[in-house]
Amino acid sequence: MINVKLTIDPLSVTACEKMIEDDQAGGHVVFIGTVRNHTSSKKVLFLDFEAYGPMAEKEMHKIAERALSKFEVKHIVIHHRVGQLEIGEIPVVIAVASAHRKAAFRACEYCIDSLKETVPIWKKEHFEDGEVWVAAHP
Amino acid sequence: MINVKLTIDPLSVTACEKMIEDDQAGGHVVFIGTVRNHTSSKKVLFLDFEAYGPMAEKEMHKIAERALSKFEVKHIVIHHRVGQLEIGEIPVVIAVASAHRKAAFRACEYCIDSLKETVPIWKKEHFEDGEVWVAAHP
Amino acid sequence: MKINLLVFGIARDILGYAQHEMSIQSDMRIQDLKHKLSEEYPDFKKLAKFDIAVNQEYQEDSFVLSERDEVAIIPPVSGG
Amino acid sequence: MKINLLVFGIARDILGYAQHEMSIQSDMRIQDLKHKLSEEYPDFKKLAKFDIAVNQEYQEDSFVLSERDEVAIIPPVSGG
Repeated sequence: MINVKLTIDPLSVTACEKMIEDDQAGGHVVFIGTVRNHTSSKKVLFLDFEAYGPMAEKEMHKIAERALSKFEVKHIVIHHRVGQLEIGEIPVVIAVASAHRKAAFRACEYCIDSLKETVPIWKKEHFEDGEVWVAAHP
Repeated sequence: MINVKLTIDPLSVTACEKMIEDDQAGGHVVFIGTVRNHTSSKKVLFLDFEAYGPMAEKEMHKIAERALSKFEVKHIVIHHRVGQLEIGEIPVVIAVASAHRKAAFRACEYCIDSLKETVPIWKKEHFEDGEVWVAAHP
Repeated sequence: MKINLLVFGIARDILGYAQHEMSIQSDMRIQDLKHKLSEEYPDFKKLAKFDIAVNQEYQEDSFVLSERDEVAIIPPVSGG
Repeated sequence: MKINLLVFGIARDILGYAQHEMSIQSDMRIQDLKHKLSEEYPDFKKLAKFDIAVNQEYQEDSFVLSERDEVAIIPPVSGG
């Protein structure tokens, strides 16, 4: 099962975990990304996430499909939030269920690594003295 | 921060996740073990977990300490349940927070792998036609 | 011919718009579009990179654009 | 001398008790205890392995037991 969502609403980790429940799956690995209060020693006030919505969901789906074919896992949920996020809020949740834990760890890490490489979502960090699009410049 | 618990009460994944919240930590990896409804094609009815309580908590603490020293992570929670568990119930939750996700994945996997090797907890699988101590025999 | 250009993140700050019906020559390849953008807006050269998606799929430099394509400028992504 | 023997999992099924104040010779090593158990209860030889913890710490075969030690028989663990 694959479930992918891009939303402006707060993400529910519990909801993602519920979706992957399966009596045949004994290992569940969940990655939760949260907004940190600093980047390279600069204090972050909040973040803005924007996405190329339809393409972002397509890319998230592709990543989940690739993970399902590469690893022995049963279910993958990838939820990403957009809009303004405060410190401690959750931009991304990835939940993976499999019969055996090693595959779940590999698949979950594969999904978040791939998401950060290919999914058209951008974050802007807001500081006290300015703002910056993350990763835009070398 | 390390938090280790062995308990007869149901585990709360959300409680474990709350414990590792930290404005400086952007990556959270959670492993949730659940009771599967079969092992090698045999239908499992329920499991019994027993532990050498005081030593089990000490070993869980040692594993968390080793993970904190081996990997760049901030917080580790390891909760394990004992007693009778039904299909789908949760015997173990491991939650790890770190500034960067790779360390959180490594540390979380290290903790569950080590737990399954050294922590004195035993599970007995109950089938329709008998029961077996898991891993006891070659 | 015309394409529907969508512009995101820092690319939007550089161009000053989020969406634009752009007139381009027929059979323009992605590499030509990238070159045109970089020449007219040198700030594109300062980016770590930028990709082009056509109709919501990443495409290579050699890909040829067609009339009415939805063409997105994808500066370095930073989700998660 | 006496030790407090704690017995878990399948080891408890083999011995038939969970706890026992056992009289052993002084300076007995863990390997001697393991040998003694395996001789008296051959089912121990069928286990994948079994370890001994003394006062809640795993100890090597060469470890020498002392009066009043809490000695636990640890058959293959299967938590998680």
